[in-house]
Amino acid sequence: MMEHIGIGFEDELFKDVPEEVRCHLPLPRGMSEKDVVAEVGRILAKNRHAGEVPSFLGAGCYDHYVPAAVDHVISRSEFYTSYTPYQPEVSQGMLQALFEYQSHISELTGLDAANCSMYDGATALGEAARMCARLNDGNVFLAPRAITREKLSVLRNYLTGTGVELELYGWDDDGGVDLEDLERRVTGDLCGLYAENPNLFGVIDARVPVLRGMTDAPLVMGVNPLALALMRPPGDMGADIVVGDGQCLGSPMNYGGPGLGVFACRQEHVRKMPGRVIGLTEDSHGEQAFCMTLQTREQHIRRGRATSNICTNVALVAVAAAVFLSYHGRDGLVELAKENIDRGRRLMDLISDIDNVQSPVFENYHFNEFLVELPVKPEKMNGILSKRGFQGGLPMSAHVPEMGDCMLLTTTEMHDDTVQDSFVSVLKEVL
Amino acid sequence: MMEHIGIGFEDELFKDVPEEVRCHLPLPRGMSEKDVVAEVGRILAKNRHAGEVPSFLGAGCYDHYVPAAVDHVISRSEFYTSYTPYQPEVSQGMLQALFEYQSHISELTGLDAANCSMYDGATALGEAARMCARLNDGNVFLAPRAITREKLSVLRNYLTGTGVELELYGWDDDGGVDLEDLERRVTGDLCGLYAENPNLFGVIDARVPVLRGMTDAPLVMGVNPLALALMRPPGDMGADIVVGDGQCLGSPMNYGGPGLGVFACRQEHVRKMPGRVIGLTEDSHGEQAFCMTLQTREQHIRRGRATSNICTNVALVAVAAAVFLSYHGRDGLVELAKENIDRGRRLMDLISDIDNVQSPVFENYHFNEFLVELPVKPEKMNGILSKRGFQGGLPMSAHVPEMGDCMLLTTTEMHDDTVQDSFVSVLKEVL
Amino acid sequence: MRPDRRLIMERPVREGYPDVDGYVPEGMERASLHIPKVDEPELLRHYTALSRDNFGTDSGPYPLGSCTMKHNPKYADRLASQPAVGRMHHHMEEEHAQGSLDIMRRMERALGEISGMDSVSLQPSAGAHGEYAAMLIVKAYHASRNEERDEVIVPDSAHGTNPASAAMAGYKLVEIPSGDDGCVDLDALDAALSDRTAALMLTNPNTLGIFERRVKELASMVHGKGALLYYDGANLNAIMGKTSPGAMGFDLVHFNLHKTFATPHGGGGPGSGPIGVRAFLDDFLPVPRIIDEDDRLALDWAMPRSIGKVNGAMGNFAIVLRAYAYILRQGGDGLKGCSERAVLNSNYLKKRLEDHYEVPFADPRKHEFVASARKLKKDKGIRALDVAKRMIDHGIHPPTIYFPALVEEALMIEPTEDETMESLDRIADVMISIAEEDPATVVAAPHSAPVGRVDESKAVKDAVLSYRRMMSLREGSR
Amino acid sequence: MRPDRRLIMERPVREGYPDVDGYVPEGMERASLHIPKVDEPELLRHYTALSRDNFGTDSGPYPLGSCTMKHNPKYADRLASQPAVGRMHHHMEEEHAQGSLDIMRRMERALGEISGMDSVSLQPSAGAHGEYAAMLIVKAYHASRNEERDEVIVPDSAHGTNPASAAMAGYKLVEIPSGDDGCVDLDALDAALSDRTAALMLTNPNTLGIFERRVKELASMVHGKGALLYYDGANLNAIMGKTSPGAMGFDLVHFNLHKTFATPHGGGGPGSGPIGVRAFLDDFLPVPRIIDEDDRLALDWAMPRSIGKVNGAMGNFAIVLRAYAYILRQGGDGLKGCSERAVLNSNYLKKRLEDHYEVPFADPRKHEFVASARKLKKDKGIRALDVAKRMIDHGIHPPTIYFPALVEEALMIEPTEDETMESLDRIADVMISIAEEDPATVVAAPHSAPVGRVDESKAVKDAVLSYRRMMSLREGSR
Ligand SMILES: Cc1ncc(COP(=O)(O)O)c(C=O)c1O
Ligand SMILES: Cc1ncc(COP(=O)(O)O)c(C=O)c1O
Repeated sequence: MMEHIGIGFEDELFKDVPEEVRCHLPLPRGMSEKDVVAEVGRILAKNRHAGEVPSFLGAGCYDHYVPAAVDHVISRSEFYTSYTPYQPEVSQGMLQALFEYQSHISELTGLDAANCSMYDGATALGEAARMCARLNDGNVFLAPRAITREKLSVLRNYLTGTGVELELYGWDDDGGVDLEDLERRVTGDLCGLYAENPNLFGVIDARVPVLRGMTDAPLVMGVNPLALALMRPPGDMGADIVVGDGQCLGSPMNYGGPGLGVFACRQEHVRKMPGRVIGLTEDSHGEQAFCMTLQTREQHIRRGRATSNICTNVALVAVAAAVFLSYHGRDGLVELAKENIDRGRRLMDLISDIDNVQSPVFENYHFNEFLVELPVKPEKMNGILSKRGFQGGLPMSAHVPEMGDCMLLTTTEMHDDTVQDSFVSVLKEVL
Repeated sequence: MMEHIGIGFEDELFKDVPEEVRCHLPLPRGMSEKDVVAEVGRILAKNRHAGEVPSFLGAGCYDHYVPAAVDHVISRSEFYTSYTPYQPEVSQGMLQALFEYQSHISELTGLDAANCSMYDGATALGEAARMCARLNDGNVFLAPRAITREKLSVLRNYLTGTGVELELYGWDDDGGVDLEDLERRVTGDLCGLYAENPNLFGVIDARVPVLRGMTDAPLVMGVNPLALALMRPPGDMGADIVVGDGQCLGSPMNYGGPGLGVFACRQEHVRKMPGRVIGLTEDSHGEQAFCMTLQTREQHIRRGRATSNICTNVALVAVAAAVFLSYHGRDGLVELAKENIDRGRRLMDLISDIDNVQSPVFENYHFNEFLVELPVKPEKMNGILSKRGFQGGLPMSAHVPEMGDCMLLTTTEMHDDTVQDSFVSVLKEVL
Repeated sequence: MRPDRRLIMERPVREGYPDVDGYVPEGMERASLHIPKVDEPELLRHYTALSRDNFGTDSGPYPLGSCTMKHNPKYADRLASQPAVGRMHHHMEEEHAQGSLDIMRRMERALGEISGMDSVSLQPSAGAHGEYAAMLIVKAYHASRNEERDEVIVPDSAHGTNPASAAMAGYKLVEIPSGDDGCVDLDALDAALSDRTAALMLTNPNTLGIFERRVKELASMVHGKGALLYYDGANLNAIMGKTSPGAMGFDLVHFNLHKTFATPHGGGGPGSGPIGVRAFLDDFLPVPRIIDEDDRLALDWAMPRSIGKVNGAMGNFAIVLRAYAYILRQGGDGLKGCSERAVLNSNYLKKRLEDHYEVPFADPRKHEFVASARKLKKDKGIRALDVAKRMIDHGIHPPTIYFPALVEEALMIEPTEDETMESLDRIADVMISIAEEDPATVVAAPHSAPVGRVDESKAVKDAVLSYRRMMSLREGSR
Repeated sequence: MRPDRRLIMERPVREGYPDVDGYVPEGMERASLHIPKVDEPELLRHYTALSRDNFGTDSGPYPLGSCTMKHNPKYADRLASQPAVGRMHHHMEEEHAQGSLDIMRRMERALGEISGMDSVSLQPSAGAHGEYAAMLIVKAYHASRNEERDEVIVPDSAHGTNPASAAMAGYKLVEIPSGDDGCVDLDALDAALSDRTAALMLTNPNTLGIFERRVKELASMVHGKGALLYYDGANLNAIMGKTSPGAMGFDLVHFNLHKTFATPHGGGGPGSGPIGVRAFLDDFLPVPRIIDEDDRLALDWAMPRSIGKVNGAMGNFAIVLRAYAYILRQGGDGLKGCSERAVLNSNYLKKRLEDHYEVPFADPRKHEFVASARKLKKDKGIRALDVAKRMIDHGIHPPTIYFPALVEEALMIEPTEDETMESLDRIADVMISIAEEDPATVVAAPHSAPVGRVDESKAVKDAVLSYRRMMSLREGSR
């Protein structure tokens, strides 16, 4: 090949790289596949995963069962070795799968339009806030104070450069929206209002439908897509934009990533939406076909004036969610969601039997997680639990300092009675 | 659907099943996929596999590294959810893959014809003996006394009904064929002669090429296909039939099954061969195509006079072998085979340092396994090793009682220095 | 030819041979081997392309009669692909293998329940292998009673493996014709039975999908002569939870885990063919047997009456495991439901086809039925083979053809419980449209497969089974 | 329409809604949800069929410029699919996550070596996300020095994400044109630079595949004005082991693990876009940082100058892991070899095409080059788009088209190191044959794809993004 292009040695093609910028790559020599697998396996063996050490963490990222069919589909190499479907004629498979994902999200949220993914729930929220700024002149974006530090920080970052200020509102005695506090803060200068349901405390908040009446500014709702199988669609409750993390729909936790940023909005706003969208169309024979559409909103065309800079998203995770949703179907999803509530209630009840522990902190409907108040610092508690072979819940201190003595405990269908019981008996022992 | 066929309830279609034969199925109720996976996982967790407890077992079934590409290919559902390729037009993929497998085996063995698999190495040997009986009038089939009890028993069973007697010949001081013993036994009544190389003792036997000169009866050679990367092809040494287990070519051990029965023979004998074979041909446009061929030898056509009763074989394992062979290619196979010999020699040398242990028992060339003679019963030794976190080698007693104090130790590229060293230091400690 | 259909070995191998000196005895060194190394990108493209030229149950309807092409559930594959399955050697100390042994023990019991047999061995590698093992047991049994019985009776509709397995065990075959109702002709059976009869091999429902109602009568005839009754379990999917070989009076049975219990067919295998027997045949089962020993499971080789071994290890554990997972998932009711739906599907499809294809013999059918293209051939020159090839153009895998031989131009159709009504309608619509189509189109089919109709006689004539042979013929012809 | 292309939700859902009483507050109960349950057999057929209508690198050549469509090695997927990866929550006690943290730490170091940067954060989820994080750092840096700089300079050949990311961070964009040699016009740069300039975003080699030789000079111009120099790492595959962003004088860089380090593109994602910075920008990196603490790894959130977080967790660990495995497999020499072969392949293909397509600008190219169909359009009416669509008929994925905008009718071609010479020849032969073909055939292509040419304007006009919308329009039109 070298002789074909008239060069004698490999480096000749790098003669345009000046000496002054040359450097070496001081990495070790390569390894055989077998050795790589062994070496990485050896390192990963230091992990203690949720199958070994039962975990009570959640807050947006959940240990649900991933059906084998989901894995199988996303392991089809035609899917996962392909690029973004720029050429629709050779990408109908991915395009249709993503259109189906958008359709499922659209059903769940009650909104006609969904994009085919953002990076994760947190960035989806950030993009939603930015979209509000495009839809609206207001200068204040309102979000709940009950929010993870990760989401809060991402949200702040995504508002950089929009000129919009972030303001936080509180919660009430039952863990739902503090309507009075909110009322005070909703002014004519509102750019957008964000509420989560279920919220960080795991509470399913009956007050959220009221929000629509409080402002004309865009309303953003944060959801758990699985919980939506039981709940009125946010679109019906007046949401303009719905965001959430879809990792719970058929993807492993993966130490937090990739997630799946769910993003849906009203049809009338699609042209202000961030991210890639797949649209229905026809081919030259008039047959149904799909393609990426509304691309003039996007960075590769609109460049500096794009609705977002996003390019690579998490398409394959969206396909996993689509398969997961069809695998369960409506009735299966309802079952699974109920099972998660039942599991939560069981754990809540067991723990409420322990003296000195308030479980749950808020008397209200919950999904699969709830706050408990402990007589010891949650961080300390987790250290103790670790030694006993458990990964405890999320201490609130770093997220909602006012609730510093509380821990968010999450349970899913992956916890059977035995796991819950032994966890509770360890709690009893150490408290 | 029921109304379409005019029935009112499911059991109506079973009205032809008389009451007197009716029964119930007293199995427990079904479980969810998640629960099945958890339950089976729980049971399997009682296993201590070679990744947890280093194992020194071999004797036909080996713990080699399976490249991820191999798994990926055989996980393509078009392959693994298909049936035997009766309809060549929709089975070209499987047919070609199997033709490629046959071709690789043909190269390795130096014989022009190979079938596309028998169940495993033991049944391949049984079928080879039966094929000898078809090729030849003799009444005695000669096999080595150094053979696993499994193979011996299968061989005996496969000779049932042929009228052929099984006779066993011995080994010499260096672990190779005892030519004198053999000479004595080779008579005009010979139906077939079987020899293994490497043999049960792991010995690569320089005397095997001599066998061709001793008889006109069919010569069957048992091989380790991986070792063949270094060795003269048996076809060149006069073998009429070559058999072996191809599990070592890219398949896990799976507690012994499925294996891969390798079976090759001279072109002139293909019509006497057992099992399915894929042949080259053309389609109606004159393009290269493949199909199952020589089916008139087979049970579905020839019924009671078929060359074998085999129907389902282990096609997918053969495809894995084909992928494995191309993944490594000639040079990679040579490397891998050498590495296995080097590993064996290293272990042999380390052990020979231990007092009271003879390692190896036979001074000769070995592949990846060799006999050691221990001062304690091998069975007892294995019990001790178990407690120390090792799975020892194969005690000879049940297989070759004369060698009852010996243990066959197998090592592969999966054992790094650390594993070998710690094994040897435990041996030292306990001996 | 599409570049991705080139044979993988049509690539060069570097000249010379790597140095192997000192690794094998002198004079034994290899000097050539044509196996090109193919880098992963090209390797994957090659085999991905090949896979795309193959049709599996994940590709579409696969109503291949007698083969029970069920969907292969993905959880079973997931379970089988862990090191606790793969990295287990069958010679391991039993204490290391308690998990595998426990799965096997549970599976033996589950199969016992399903079949009504007392003991089960998981050792045989496939259905035919199970038949063979069973014939060895029949032989050992009669020998143990010092009876000389050298004949096995097989109906003409039996699967080819039945006679082949009996013959392999050294038996003389006695074939009996089917009666007008497609069932065993009991008179013919009576005539065939004698004190030379070692066994009768039967499947019920038979290969026509017809349930042999007089099976009890038949059983007592066979037993009356001191012979054993063998059940070919390939058709078990029709009757689970309704009846069982045990209830029908059979003495031995094989299972096809790769049919009834949804493990992958793998393009031809691996499968698994456990056998079950009544208690009086227990002692003859292959070794080793799984037994209880001090609170754990152990392997017992000390069975003096055992036939010994039919497989080099313990059977196809990786397949057994998948099937066990499937049985757990279904449970008793689920398995019964499978049989009910399989039979319903088959009868529905039969009904839909009846006006367009001859379907000999009376109702009802079980999980499969045999249609005939006899009239089609006579009227329009369209043979069963042509119908089959034309179905390919519609994305449907053809049925089994020309089996059983007692039906002319047979199309043996088994939709299994996994097809939806919509999919059954699609199969029916396609088959009906073919019956009504221009014969010229049909006999030239397939038109949209990866290749045109394949010349099977040329393959037989040339008998080229390897690249090596292909090249040496090519060189020879230069 | 092929039955397997029907939308999966075109199936019925049972009437009524399952009882959800007592699970959510009164008045919040859901009453309808159109998500049909699809049994596994049908589910698998549906998605298997869809996958077969999709083209990936395992399907054939994929010379998509700027996208670095390397082969995705299977061992990386195998490693990523174990529970020690999947069942890890990012809020876990650090002591439970030492394995994940160790992988991340090693990966940070490896990327530091490769890029010549002092510190690396793995948090950004993709390339554009890395750019955005970097722009936030630029902002925080200047703010920390109380400098008000509100402009970012971007060459006209930059990838769209560059200006978009800068704009998202609130910067004004200053676009500078490329010079006649395809490189940054240093005079234009000089004119654009001012004390308002926060940063210049650049990739080198640039999107034309041309190495900006005067990069050092350029760097000192930028630094001279107190601005920062940002490296878009999407083109890193061209230079590994030869030079590095650090050696060239860049201050910040992002990586596309899904390009340079062979992780799957997943049909659009997930990817991973770590960023690297020089030591003086260290403090600004996202939290948490991985630190050593008492013999183990820990997460440090106490970084007061940090920009905070850009991702809800720790980045895309499952992708980082794959890339780390790839780096281990290649080693330093291997990565250098990748770059060498990528550049060789690109130059070879360019050479083969040169006589048939215009390839503006001078030699040599790095890992990609941009050809133009300008003449073809003028002479025969064949546009870049038509060439692309026609390539599909030959089983080759089209190159990137109409980017960069400065080349008319651009075809941006990046074969990567994974194509063999044979495969490069095939791409060349196909492209050459298209240039010589009857234009009528070309402009009507593709002819053998799963669908005909897709009407993209209709999609824009209708903006139907969901089944729900599709059905409500359908009902509306009745
Ligand atoms: C009725 C019947 N019996 C026996 C067999 C043989 O089973 P196997 O292919 O597993 O050897 C088959 C398989 O085709 C069959 O259909
Ligand atoms: C040159 C260049 N820069 C940046 C990006 C953005 O990377 P990502 O798609 O990972 O966000 C790309 C990807 O297309 C690219 O080609």
